[in-house]
Amino acid sequence: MKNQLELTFTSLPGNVGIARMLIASVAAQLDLALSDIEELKVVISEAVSNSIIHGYKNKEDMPITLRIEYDEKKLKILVRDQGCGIPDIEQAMQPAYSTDPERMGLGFVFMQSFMDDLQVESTVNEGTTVIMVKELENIRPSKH
Amino acid sequence: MKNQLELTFTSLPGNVGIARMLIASVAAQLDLALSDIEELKVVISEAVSNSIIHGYKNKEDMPITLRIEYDEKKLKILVRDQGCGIPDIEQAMQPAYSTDPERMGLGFVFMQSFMDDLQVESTVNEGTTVIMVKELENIRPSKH
Amino acid sequence: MLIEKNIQRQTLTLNLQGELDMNTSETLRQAIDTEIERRGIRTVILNLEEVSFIDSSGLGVILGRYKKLLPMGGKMIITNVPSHIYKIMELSGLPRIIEFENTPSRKMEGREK
Amino acid sequence: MLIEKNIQRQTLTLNLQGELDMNTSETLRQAIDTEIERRGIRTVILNLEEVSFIDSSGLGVILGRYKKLLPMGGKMIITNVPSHIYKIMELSGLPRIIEFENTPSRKMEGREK
Ligand SMILES: Nc1ncnc2c1ncn2[C@@H]1O[C@H](COP(=O)(O)OP(=O)(O)O)[C@@H](O)[C@H]1O
Ligand SMILES: Nc1ncnc2c1ncn2[C@@H]1O[C@H](COP(=O)(O)OP(=O)(O)O)[C@@H](O)[C@H]1O
Repeated sequence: MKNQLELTFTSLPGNVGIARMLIASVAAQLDLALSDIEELKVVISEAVSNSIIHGYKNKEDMPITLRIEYDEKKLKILVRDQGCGIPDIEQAMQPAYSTDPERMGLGFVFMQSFMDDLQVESTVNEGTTVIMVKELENIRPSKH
Repeated sequence: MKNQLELTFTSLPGNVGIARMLIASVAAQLDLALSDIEELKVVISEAVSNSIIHGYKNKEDMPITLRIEYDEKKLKILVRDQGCGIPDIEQAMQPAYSTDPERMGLGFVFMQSFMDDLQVESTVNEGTTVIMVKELENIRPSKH
Repeated sequence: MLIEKNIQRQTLTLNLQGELDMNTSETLRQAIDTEIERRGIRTVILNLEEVSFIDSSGLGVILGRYKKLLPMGGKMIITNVPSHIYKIMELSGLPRIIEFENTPSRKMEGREK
Repeated sequence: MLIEKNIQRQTLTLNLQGELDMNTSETLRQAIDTEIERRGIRTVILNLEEVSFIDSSGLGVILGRYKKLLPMGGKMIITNVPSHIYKIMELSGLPRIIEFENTPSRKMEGREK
């Protein structure tokens, strides 16, 4: 990959906005359209919020890692926590499924809709890693 | 420290702007004045540019680490590279001193002017770490 | 997130400004719930004109307030949704449940038919 | 960084827009040097009205172009500097060397005396 950025940050709710700013400035460098930047912000927001709310049950001093890698062809995003993990990943990814009755169960739906590939790896009591890919070749205005 | 964010990124010139965005969004969370945010952006820009230009001689695939930590009292910024290092730190920090005739030798001047403390650690052929502190107690509008 | 409140009889109008995510939606939840409980509010109008970002946490809080008002005979109206925010709302199905006014939505739906 | 060029006789006016740092100042250097060499430009006017950021890399390229023009009998004028950019320039000493026009500078200097 041509460029790699890895941000590790404390699981404070305010850091969700900082993670969004990071993807937005990377996307701006990639010359993505505004609508694509908006979607990437939602994707990051969902993945990082899940780590804080579900993975760490809102505990505020745990580490979350956001890795962003890209070249001309694709953008790869990884979000990792060392939280409680997901016992049944297939079930968790069902639209509208949530273990929290106050939530909508749309996090994975948004990640899946806005990215071209979504992989979830999780081990109970060890943590969860979400890996997402967006193909860039068709959505970027070609400049050359 | 209440909040910690650590960004490790490739030594590409375009990443200097991303590092600035990161400090700007942290500073916005801290409710700093616009003029303080501008100064912090300059500080990050100088330190990261030095790692790329001097530390890595513009080699574009080397790692740079930017660590930002803060609590109510102070903001601590660390910039680290694994580049060529500085043989004589005292001389390097002199205003207008530069090993590059095209440059102004103002990087350390700006870092010193805009921060309350500046420490430089460097070992030739191993790398350079710049650690800076900004006291927040007097500059933030108290909200409580 | 800035919340500007306006109360007229049993109608609460909220002008929201900023980002509506897990960090800020709790403030919105409390702002609405307090008025429903204390002042007997039955109609909540959410003006999203100045909202710059929304994700599923924000949508969840809006849907939750709607669900709370419904059994009380109350209602919720969402107005002036910027088009990029409306796209996210559409994916969530919210416009099929809650009433929208003055959004790019109506026009867009019309065009698609 | 966007650079808009305007040439009238031996005067080059550049309207700059965006951030002037190590990543973008090289483009500015080339834009000016090319015109000095190819078209015999002797006066360079830099309009910084739309510049949102500057650091020592940007300042260095400006000073470098000034130093190149000087022995040729040329000159440089910097105009419309936003006040937060001017503060950084002031710290560098640039306003004591290069001519500034229409900047908050004059007013501020006047007030300080
Ligand atoms: N990082 C995570 N750690 C632990 N559990 C998670 C994580 N991410 C998602 N989950 C589980 O998957 C479920 C579905 O997630 P999602 O689709 O984002 O919906 P929601 O966040 O609204 O519950 C969550 O309710 C939770 O049980
Ligand atoms: N990260 C670094 N690695 C190696 N050398 C450095 C580094 N940072 C600064 N230096 C040395 O210190 C000198 C002064 O730095 P600075 O004050 O920023 O001015 P300038 O960047 O204009 O040269 C540089 O010219 C360089 O020789």
